Amino acid sequence: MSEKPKDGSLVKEVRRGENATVVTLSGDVDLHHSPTLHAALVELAAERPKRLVIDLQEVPFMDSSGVGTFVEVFRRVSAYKGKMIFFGLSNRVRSVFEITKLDKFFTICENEQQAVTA
Amino acid sequence: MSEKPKDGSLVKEVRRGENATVVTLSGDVDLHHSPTLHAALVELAAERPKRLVIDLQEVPFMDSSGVGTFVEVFRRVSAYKGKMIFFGLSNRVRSVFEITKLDKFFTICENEQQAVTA
Amino acid sequence: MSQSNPVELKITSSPSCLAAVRGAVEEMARYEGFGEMDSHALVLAVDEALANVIEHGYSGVEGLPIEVTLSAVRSSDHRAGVCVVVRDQGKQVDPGQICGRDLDDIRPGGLGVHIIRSVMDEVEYSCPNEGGMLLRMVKYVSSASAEKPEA
Amino acid sequence: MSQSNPVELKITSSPSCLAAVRGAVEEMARYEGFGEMDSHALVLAVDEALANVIEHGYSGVEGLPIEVTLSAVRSSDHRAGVCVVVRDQGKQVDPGQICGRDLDDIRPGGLGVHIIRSVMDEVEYSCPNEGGMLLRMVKYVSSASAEKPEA
Ligand SMILES: Nc1ncnc2c1ncn2[C@@H]1O[C@H](COP(=O)(O)OP(=O)(O)O)[C@@H](O)[C@H]1O
Ligand SMILES: Nc1ncnc2c1ncn2[C@@H]1O[C@H](COP(=O)(O)OP(=O)(O)O)[C@@H](O)[C@H]1O
Repeated sequence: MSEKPKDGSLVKEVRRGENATVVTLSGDVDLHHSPTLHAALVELAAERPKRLVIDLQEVPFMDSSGVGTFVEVFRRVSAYKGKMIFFGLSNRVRSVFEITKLDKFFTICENEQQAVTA
Repeated sequence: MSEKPKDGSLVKEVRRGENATVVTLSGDVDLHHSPTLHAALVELAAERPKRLVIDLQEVPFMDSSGVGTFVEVFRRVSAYKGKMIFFGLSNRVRSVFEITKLDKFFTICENEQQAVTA
Repeated sequence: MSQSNPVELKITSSPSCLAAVRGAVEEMARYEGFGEMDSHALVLAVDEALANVIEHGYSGVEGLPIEVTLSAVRSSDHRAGVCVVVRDQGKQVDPGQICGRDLDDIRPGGLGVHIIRSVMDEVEYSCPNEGGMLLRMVKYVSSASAEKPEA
Repeated sequence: MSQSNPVELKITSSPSCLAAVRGAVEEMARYEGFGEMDSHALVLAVDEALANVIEHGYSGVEGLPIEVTLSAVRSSDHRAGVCVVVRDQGKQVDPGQICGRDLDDIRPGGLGVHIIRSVMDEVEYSCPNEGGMLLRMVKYVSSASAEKPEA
């Protein structure tokens, strides 16, 4: 268990590279945290990274407010022809993408290396 | 997560060998399960195994009712000069033995192999 | 756990209360013998139901009462189950109007009811005379996982 | 979570209700930023307190009411904490008599209060005029783990 990000946005770390911005989230992506997470991701998307890579390894729970947040940010990234890619999904988080049929819509990779080159 | 033992005693498996009887528990050793667990362990102790080895790998939670159960069974096993040995403790379960200062009283091993020869 | 020992949770319509409810639901499911994915599905449905009460029933106003009652039940073929009743004092809507939307239009929102209906075995909304909404839902251990425990 | 959003759990004096309470406490602690061992210590103390109500307050009789209220608090040095209030309608005992026993005599029993006092930062038993017992206890994130997150 790692420390909670201080601003409540769940964004634990942001690493900007030439090909990708990798965002590590930590905590539950739920109704409480989704609004601040949304704001943080919108800011990062505004920097127009080629790939916006979301690391979900430390996300034990996600609900439809989280899915909704990712769909909305995905629209922004797609609008400038960027890519949005996820990795590190637990079975639980993956199942939420599956139930909402978004697993085929989003790009989901096994690990960070695949994600930054996907 | 494995299936719950059917009788509510938490005893998932018992393996009897020449040097040891190994008892695998599965579930929370709490006020609800301790009485049936106690009964099951008393029966096994009555068979007078040289070592009564308790596998706690699938025990996510234990409270003082569990500690009490083990202390009582320990008395029976010691009475016929047998040994009672634990292995597979999570940090959480280990901490309960520590808080109650029983970590130094019981024999706690790293794995089954050490336990059956301890 | 027997049907006669329900656990009642009283929270307020604050998103920060959801985590504690999720924990209670998860441990109860685990205790009843649910595998990991079944218990997660139940937790997710309860979370979505509470999020809907907060957002729709109470229009996002915090501090208003929500009651969640958890009880152990059995299916007709004796599988373990958990019944969850969610009671609010918010806006009443025609239960027939509460339905998940089609998923072919990918947009945020409109997924909660779809998730609830996908993962629960029984889902019933009603409008009690005393006001507010009542949601009663049940999930049983899925037959597959009852035969073959999940990893 | 702010101090103004408590979560209330109503259970009966049945050992099978404890798991759900443990889950609620654990998730709330995690949500408040507790590390794994701090949240386990809190969960253990609440479990012991409820076991004592069932065994001593209600002499093992099932079906009698217990209320548990969880709220987020802060220490004077701003560490996150969880306050737990346990309220029963059972036997009243002099709070001064409720003390853990010495551990040098190894025997079953008599460990619950020792555990509660070891792991909680504040523990206060009282006998409300309306009857029953009230236990108020608080645990804060331990300073060590606040500096160095637990694995
Ligand atoms: N508890 C509730 N009280 C009132 N209306 C509700 C409730 N739950 C769901 N609804 C209605 O059902 C619709 C669908 O809900 P949902 O699938 O969760 O999508 P969303 O919350 O994104 O609108 C809501 O827009 C609302 O009109
Ligand atoms: N909720 C309670 N109501 C009444 N008496 C209590 C309560 N909690 C603890 N006690 C008293 O404190 C004593 C010590 O409790 P504990 O350390 O848990 O040991 P044990 O439960 O094994 O006796 C009990 O024997 C009982 O007399």
